[in-house]
Amino acid sequence: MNTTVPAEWYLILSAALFTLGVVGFLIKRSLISIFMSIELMLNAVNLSFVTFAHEWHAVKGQIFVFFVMMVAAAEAAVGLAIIISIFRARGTLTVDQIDLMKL
Amino acid sequence: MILSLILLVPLAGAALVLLLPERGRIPAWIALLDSLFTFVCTLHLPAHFVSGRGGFQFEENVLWLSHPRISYHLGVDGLSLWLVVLVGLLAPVGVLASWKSIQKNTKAFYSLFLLQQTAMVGVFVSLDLMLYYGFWELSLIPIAILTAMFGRNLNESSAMKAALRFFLYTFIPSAPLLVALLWLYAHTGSFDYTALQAAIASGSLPSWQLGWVSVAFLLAFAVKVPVLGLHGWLADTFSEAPVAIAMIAAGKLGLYSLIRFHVELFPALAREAAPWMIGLAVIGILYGAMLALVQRDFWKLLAYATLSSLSFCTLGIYGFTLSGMNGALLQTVNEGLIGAALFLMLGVLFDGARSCQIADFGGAAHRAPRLAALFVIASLAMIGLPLLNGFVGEFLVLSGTFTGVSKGWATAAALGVILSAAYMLRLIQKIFLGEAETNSPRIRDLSWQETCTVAALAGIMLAMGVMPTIWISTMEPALQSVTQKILTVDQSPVSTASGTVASASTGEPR
Amino acid sequence: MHLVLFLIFAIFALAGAVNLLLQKHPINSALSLIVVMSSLAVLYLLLGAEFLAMAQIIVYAGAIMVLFTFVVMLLNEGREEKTWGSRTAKTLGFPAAAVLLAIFAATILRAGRHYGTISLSDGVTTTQELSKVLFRDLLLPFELTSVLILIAILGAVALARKDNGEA
Amino acid sequence: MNDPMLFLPLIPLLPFLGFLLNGLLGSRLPKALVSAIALVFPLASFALVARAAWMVHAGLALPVVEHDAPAWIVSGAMHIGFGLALDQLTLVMLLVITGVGFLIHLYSVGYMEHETGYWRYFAYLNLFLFFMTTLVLAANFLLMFVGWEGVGLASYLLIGFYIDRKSAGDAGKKAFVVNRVGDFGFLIAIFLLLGNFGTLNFSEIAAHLAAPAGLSGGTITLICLCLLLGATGKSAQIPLYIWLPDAMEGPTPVSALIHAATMVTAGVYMIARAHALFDLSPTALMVVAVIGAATAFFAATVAMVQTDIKRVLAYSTISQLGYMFLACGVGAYSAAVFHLMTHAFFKALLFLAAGSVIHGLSGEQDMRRMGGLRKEMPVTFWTMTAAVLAISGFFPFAGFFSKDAILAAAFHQGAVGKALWTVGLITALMTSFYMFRLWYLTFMGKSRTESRHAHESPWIMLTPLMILAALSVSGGWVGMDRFGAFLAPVTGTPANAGDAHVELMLSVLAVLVAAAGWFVAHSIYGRSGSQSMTESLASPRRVLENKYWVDELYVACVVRPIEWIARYVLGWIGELVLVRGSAWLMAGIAGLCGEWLRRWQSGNLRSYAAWLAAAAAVLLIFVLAGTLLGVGGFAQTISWAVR
Amino acid sequence: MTPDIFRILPEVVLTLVGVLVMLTDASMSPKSSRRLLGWVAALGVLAALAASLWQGTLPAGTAFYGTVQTDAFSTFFHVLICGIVLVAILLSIDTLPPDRSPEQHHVGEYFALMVFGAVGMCLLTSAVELLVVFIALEISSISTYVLAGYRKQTGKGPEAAMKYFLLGSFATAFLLYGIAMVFGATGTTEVREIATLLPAARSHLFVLLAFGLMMVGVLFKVSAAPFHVWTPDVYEGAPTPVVALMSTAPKVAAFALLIRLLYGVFPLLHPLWMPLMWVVAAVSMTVGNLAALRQQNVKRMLAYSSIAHAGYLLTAFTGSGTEPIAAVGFYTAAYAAMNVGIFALLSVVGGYDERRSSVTDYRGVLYSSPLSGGLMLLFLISLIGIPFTGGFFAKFYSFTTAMQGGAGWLVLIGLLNSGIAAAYYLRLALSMALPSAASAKAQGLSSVGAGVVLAVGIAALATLALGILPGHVLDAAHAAAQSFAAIRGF
Repeated sequence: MNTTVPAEWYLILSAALFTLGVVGFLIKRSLISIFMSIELMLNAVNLSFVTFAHEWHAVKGQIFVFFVMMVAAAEAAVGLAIIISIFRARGTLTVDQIDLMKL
Repeated sequence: MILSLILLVPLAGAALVLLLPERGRIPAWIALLDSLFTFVCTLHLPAHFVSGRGGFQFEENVLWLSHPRISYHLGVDGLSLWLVVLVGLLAPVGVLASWKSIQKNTKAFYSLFLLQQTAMVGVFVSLDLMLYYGFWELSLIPIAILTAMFGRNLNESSAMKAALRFFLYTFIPSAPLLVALLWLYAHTGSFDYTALQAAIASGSLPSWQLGWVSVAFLLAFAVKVPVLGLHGWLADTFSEAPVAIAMIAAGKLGLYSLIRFHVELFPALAREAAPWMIGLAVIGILYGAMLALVQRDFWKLLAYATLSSLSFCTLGIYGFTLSGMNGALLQTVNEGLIGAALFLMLGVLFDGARSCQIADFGGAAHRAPRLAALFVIASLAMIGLPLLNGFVGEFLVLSGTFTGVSKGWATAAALGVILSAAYMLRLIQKIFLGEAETNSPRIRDLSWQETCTVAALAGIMLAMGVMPTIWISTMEPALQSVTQKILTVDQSPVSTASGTVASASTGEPR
Repeated sequence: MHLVLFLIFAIFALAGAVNLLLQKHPINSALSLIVVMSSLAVLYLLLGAEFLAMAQIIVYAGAIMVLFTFVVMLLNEGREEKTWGSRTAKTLGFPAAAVLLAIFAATILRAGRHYGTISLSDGVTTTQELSKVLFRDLLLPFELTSVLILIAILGAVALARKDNGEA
Repeated sequence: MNDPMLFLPLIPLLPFLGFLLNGLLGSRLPKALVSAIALVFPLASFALVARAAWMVHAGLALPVVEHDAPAWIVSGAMHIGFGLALDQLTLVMLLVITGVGFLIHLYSVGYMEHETGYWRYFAYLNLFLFFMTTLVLAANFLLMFVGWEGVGLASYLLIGFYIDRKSAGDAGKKAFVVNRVGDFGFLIAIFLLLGNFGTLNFSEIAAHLAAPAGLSGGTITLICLCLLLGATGKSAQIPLYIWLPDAMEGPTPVSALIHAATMVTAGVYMIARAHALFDLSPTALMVVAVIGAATAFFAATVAMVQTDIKRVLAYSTISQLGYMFLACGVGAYSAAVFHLMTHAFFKALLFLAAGSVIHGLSGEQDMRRMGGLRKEMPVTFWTMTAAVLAISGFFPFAGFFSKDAILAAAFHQGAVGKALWTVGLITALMTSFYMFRLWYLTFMGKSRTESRHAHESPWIMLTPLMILAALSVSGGWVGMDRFGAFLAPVTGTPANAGDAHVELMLSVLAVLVAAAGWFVAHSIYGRSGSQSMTESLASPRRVLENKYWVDELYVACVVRPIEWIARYVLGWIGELVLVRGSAWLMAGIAGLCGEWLRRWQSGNLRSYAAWLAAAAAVLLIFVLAGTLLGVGGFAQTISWAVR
Repeated sequence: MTPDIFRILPEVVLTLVGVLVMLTDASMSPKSSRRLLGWVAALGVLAALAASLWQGTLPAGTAFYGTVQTDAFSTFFHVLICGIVLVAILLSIDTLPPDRSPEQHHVGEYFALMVFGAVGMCLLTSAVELLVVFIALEISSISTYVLAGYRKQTGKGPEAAMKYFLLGSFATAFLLYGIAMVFGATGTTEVREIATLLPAARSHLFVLLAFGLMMVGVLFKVSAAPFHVWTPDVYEGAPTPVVALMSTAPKVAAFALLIRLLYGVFPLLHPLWMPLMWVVAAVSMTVGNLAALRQQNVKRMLAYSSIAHAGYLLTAFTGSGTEPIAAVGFYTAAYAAMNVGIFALLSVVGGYDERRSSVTDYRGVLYSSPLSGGLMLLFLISLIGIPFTGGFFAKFYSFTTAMQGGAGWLVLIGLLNSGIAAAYYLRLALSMALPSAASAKAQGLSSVGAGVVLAVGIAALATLALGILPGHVLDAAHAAAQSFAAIRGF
């Protein structure tokens, strides 16, 4: 039993996850959760890459994903460091309370 | 090379002022010597100017940038000749006028002052429109900064507001000007004055847009003059700016540009704008004069008086008669001289009494007889007493307008002559005559430098009033060619000028 | 078979993502994200990206998410409070997100006809193929990541180190 | 015809030199030297004029016109030079100006001796001579205008001579501004002339007029009326006479010279000079005559009740100038000039004598505090008497001949002329009345001065008085006929040739009227200076004392409205609302937009993300929908995208 | 053939310098002064600058299997970026808090991050493979995120870093999605291959989508409205010397990337992106300038100003041919000179601790420290766009280009905007010029240190030189533009 799935389904899934990431950024109140939403968006993009890599039989797409993972790791290190430092400075991670600079 | 020299000497002076220490009067002396030297250099121009020849003289043309093509193209003709000399003359006058009133931060003052001079001369001698625009904009900065730094009033924010207002009023309209310049460049590939003139005259440019281009030019210059309605900056600048700056802020640059870059560059379109400009000018004459009549503050009075007398220039320019043009240009120079003298003397009064309210003065003639005498002479020149320069300019403008443009407008404009006497004499009377007021004892007379300066200015006023031909004969060929262009436009069938003005250029008396 | 697997894990991924949004506690969100990532790893497998599936589990679900949970624990951040700092996020953000999704979906559905279908028998990209490209054609970016990671370390040190007391 | 030996330019330039010397250096020179400078230059000028007169008498043909004068304003086709011309009219004027002028300079040396601005005074006086001689010597209208404005300036400076007196300053300003109104008319006339003739030279305009020019009568009338406006300003006629009474704020010799003898006659001179134009416009002439008669009558009524000695003389001057205008209006230009000349003598004398009185009384000007000065000031009294008789028109004093000539000329001008003549005659009656009133109040009766010892003036002041008295007596003996004949080349021969019988009748009538005036004055003021008639005529008297409230009328109708418009209409609506307001509005709008845009910057990260997402959405819509739907003219892209 | 390593020589040098700085830092005793590190870094960047210049003499070519390409274009931007980083480092040497103060930590990391960041920015301008682009962008971004949060003791520093980081990552996700789409459409991520394959792409809709998504990412980086929201907050929170760097260098790199994308990847979409740039430029200018109008905080004001300048820069893209590339190149240079200069002086006069932050705090600066005040005036004048300064010429050239492309209305909007902009720049300038008794003695330029003097001097000279004799830089910018013409037949 060898059913097939149209590539666009994968792409739709990717788009949906991406949009969910966007929504997450908008609705989450904790900085960490917002950061996770961004990771979700990156993951969504990765899915697209892999799908396209499959479609084109091009390895580059997969390698791109590999690099995205590395970048995500680096970002995670820095981002979490920033979150720690902001927690130290302000004692909270609630994004709505971190609006010292405005207008 | 002489023109470059005139441009560079003040610049070098400014640099020198900045480099040398601010000890004693060093900056002032440098500025004085430098500006005197510049003045001598500018005198070279009329001395070697070939009067009858058309076109530009003392030309310098070096390619500055190849892409976009901008040249360092300088030159003077009869139109700009005396304005350059005027700027050269007003610089030492300005330095002397500041001699006593500017005691602190002289380095900043004199370096910016000299920079301003470079910019102004640059405006008059540039024949590349981009270069011209550069100097035009550059001339705004020192005025604004000096107004803020050395504003007269003790109230800080008013000086800043005046500076801001001056800057924005003149800077924002120069935005469309630059757009227009760029548009011209985009369509002709050149910023050169003569090339552009030829291109516009050939009629190959899209006319609808060209109309807007000329409007942009007109607007930018009209603000700088200022023409009625666009004079919102004038009173504030006059009230706040230091004397040496206020005396050069109005008139010259705008009027020169109107002739050179509006009338001469867009004869056909200037022709269409003429009825409006004439109307504004005449109303401006009366409007300014009437407002001057009721001012309580002498700087404001001077501002409105200036608006009124500058409107004479506008009237002369847009009448397109040779006499009117001659008169307008002469009046531009006059205004510079008279304004400088009046500013200097009012500055002395202001510094003495720390007030610009006319009511605070009275009987100053006793304490300051020289000041009073010279002030009266300058005022008489301003109100157009014959044998002084103001009369010649006004007479030429009015006669040109009357015989060549419209009797009605000219008559209305001539009413300004009555009003001008009224407001200037009122000023004289309130300040110098009558019993002494509380502030008067603090007024001092002119120092010897100031006396010499104003006396020299008065001498020039007299000379220009008695022998205006010296000036007119050098101006006339250039202006003749301008009016000729207008005439050519008139004869071509495309002209859509309205009826009242169409008869203008033919109305010149035989 | 492929369809079933796809559907199962796609639904897993979506459910995880939605759960991520709905959970109030960051730790739950982190766990949901791990579910998404793991599901994606399976989908990668379905797409023939063997190596990536492994990397996804190890790097993402393993390393990065551990880091996240660690930080959550470290900062001891509790449940999210319901704050209403941003009305814009609702009034402007949700419609925008909806529009984005609509655009993506519409584009993909319309463009999808130029793309084929995917089945299990499409074969697998071997690690060998991958490394050939990675270490030859893309040598430079690979080397660059060292700089990137160096920066990340530096940044983490600069930002997260406590300075009080010691020099 | 260019005789270089006349040295015409020197006539104005010498006083100018005096002005420069005294004006620049006077404050540091000793008084004697200042006086010397002040006297020498006018005297030299007078000598030159006298020499020219002698040469004319010896047979020099007039006019002498300088053709190679230096250019002044040259622009395009317009060429205006500093050309001077000497003809009979000018010669008469010059003689009067420099002659009387010199005498008054002389008088001033004594009168102004104790004033602080001594040097300044003489500088101004010399400046006045410079401009006045320029005015009459000018060969074109514009140069004449130079003198015209210039004398106004000198007048302004001299009226305001007492600089710490506010009223003096006000009076000077008023004089200048009112004169400017007249100058405005003159200027317009000049433009009209320039526009229609292309030249401003008298001779060329006259030549144009002689030839059958295509000029409409309306234009000529317009030019004449504009000139007339100028003349009414300078010569203090209705409606612009209001400045002259106030001008008495100046030192008395100034009033004598400028505001009686010379400057105020400039209008008459100008009309006589431009008679070729006026002759072509009966309407204009009529206006001139009516204005003249009305002014003469009107001013005389006011003069009857004034108590200030100088104001009486001021209104008298206005009245006499009215006579001259009347003469011009009826075409008797030579009579006008004749009266101008005699008037210069006796009115200068009157003022100087009044000055002597004021001097003697240490500055008192109110006639009610004078009286009985006959004995203390005999010379002044006798010279004044001569002048009073002359102005009243008694035979054989100078005023009789000239006034008689004017009235006769008016009488011969038809019905309107008769009416004018009647007005003139009544005015003569009043003139006689108020002059004798003055005479009685000042010199007769008992002294009403308050324990001040009046004294006669020094000889340096009395000498000019005596010379002028002699001229006032004899000035008219030259006779109208001979005078008219002398001026005929300039002004033309008067049209009237009335028979001698009527002439005689008129003369006798005039003298009788003058005598009647004396009688009335005598009956009222002759007996110990009583003022019995005052109460009975209280109400008309109040009207007259307030000078018909004309000043107030002008203030209410002209000055206040202008100020009101300037302050409220222009100042508030124009400046504040339109000019300032528009700038404020634009700045305000920009500022508000800025504030609104800054609201985006709420500081909230989620909001920012929302903005970003929205912006991304808009951008994607722009790119995709724009391309697909063809919005925005992406035609090329469409054809490529929707393959 | 040139060895591949030469094609990335500046980056190599920079990396080595960064490592050297880290090692030196580690080997120094904790108590000793860290100024030395700054000088090491500065010299290293100078070496990289020299290397870039040397690269300019090489014939154009690619390396590392077509992932990087050096030509006049990359050289221009390399030199520019190295210059900016050099000035920023010089500036930081003296304006960072003095040694052994409680605030002073991680100086070694600070300079190393600057140098490493430069690696990313430089590479961004020479990358012709979207993967390299992505990584270079991340290198530059992450280093900037960290630097923005460098003042972690204050409340604002970490907040700035957080906002910048999260929003930046958010935008990067869009960019990445765009790359994925373009990969999906063409099957490759190499710039030139994409450009050639584009007409025959599998799905043109994906191309459009890719284009849009990538634009979101790049426009965010250049802080063009409406993607600008992060800018004011981040500028306000970041240390002033860092703002000097991050308002210029990453932006320059981002503009290089924008050029690469528009002219290298999507030249085919020119009819589409030109109106897009038109709109974005107009919105950026207007939003930036209007919002700055009433702004009192100087750094925020200048942040809005940088948004407006992004608008002026984008205006150039409405031109035709390769002229816009030259215009943008020139503009970035001038913009960098004046912006680095003004922020350098802000960090001197305003102080690292921001003693002066609002416009009114700057009253009387011209009197208390004439040199700093005067130079600030110069930079402000340049920002206004007064002739004979770099700012004017840049704007002029950008607008000329737009005008020749037929975008007259945009030019009008732009110039009217620069009129509005004059109001707030001048407010600061005049505020400094107002005589004020209350003004405390400001930190003088010369008393701070040689590094700052050098930094400000370079910026001032560059600003003037670009205004008076812009010929050389203009030629270089043209050469840069030509290297694009060589690729695509413009």
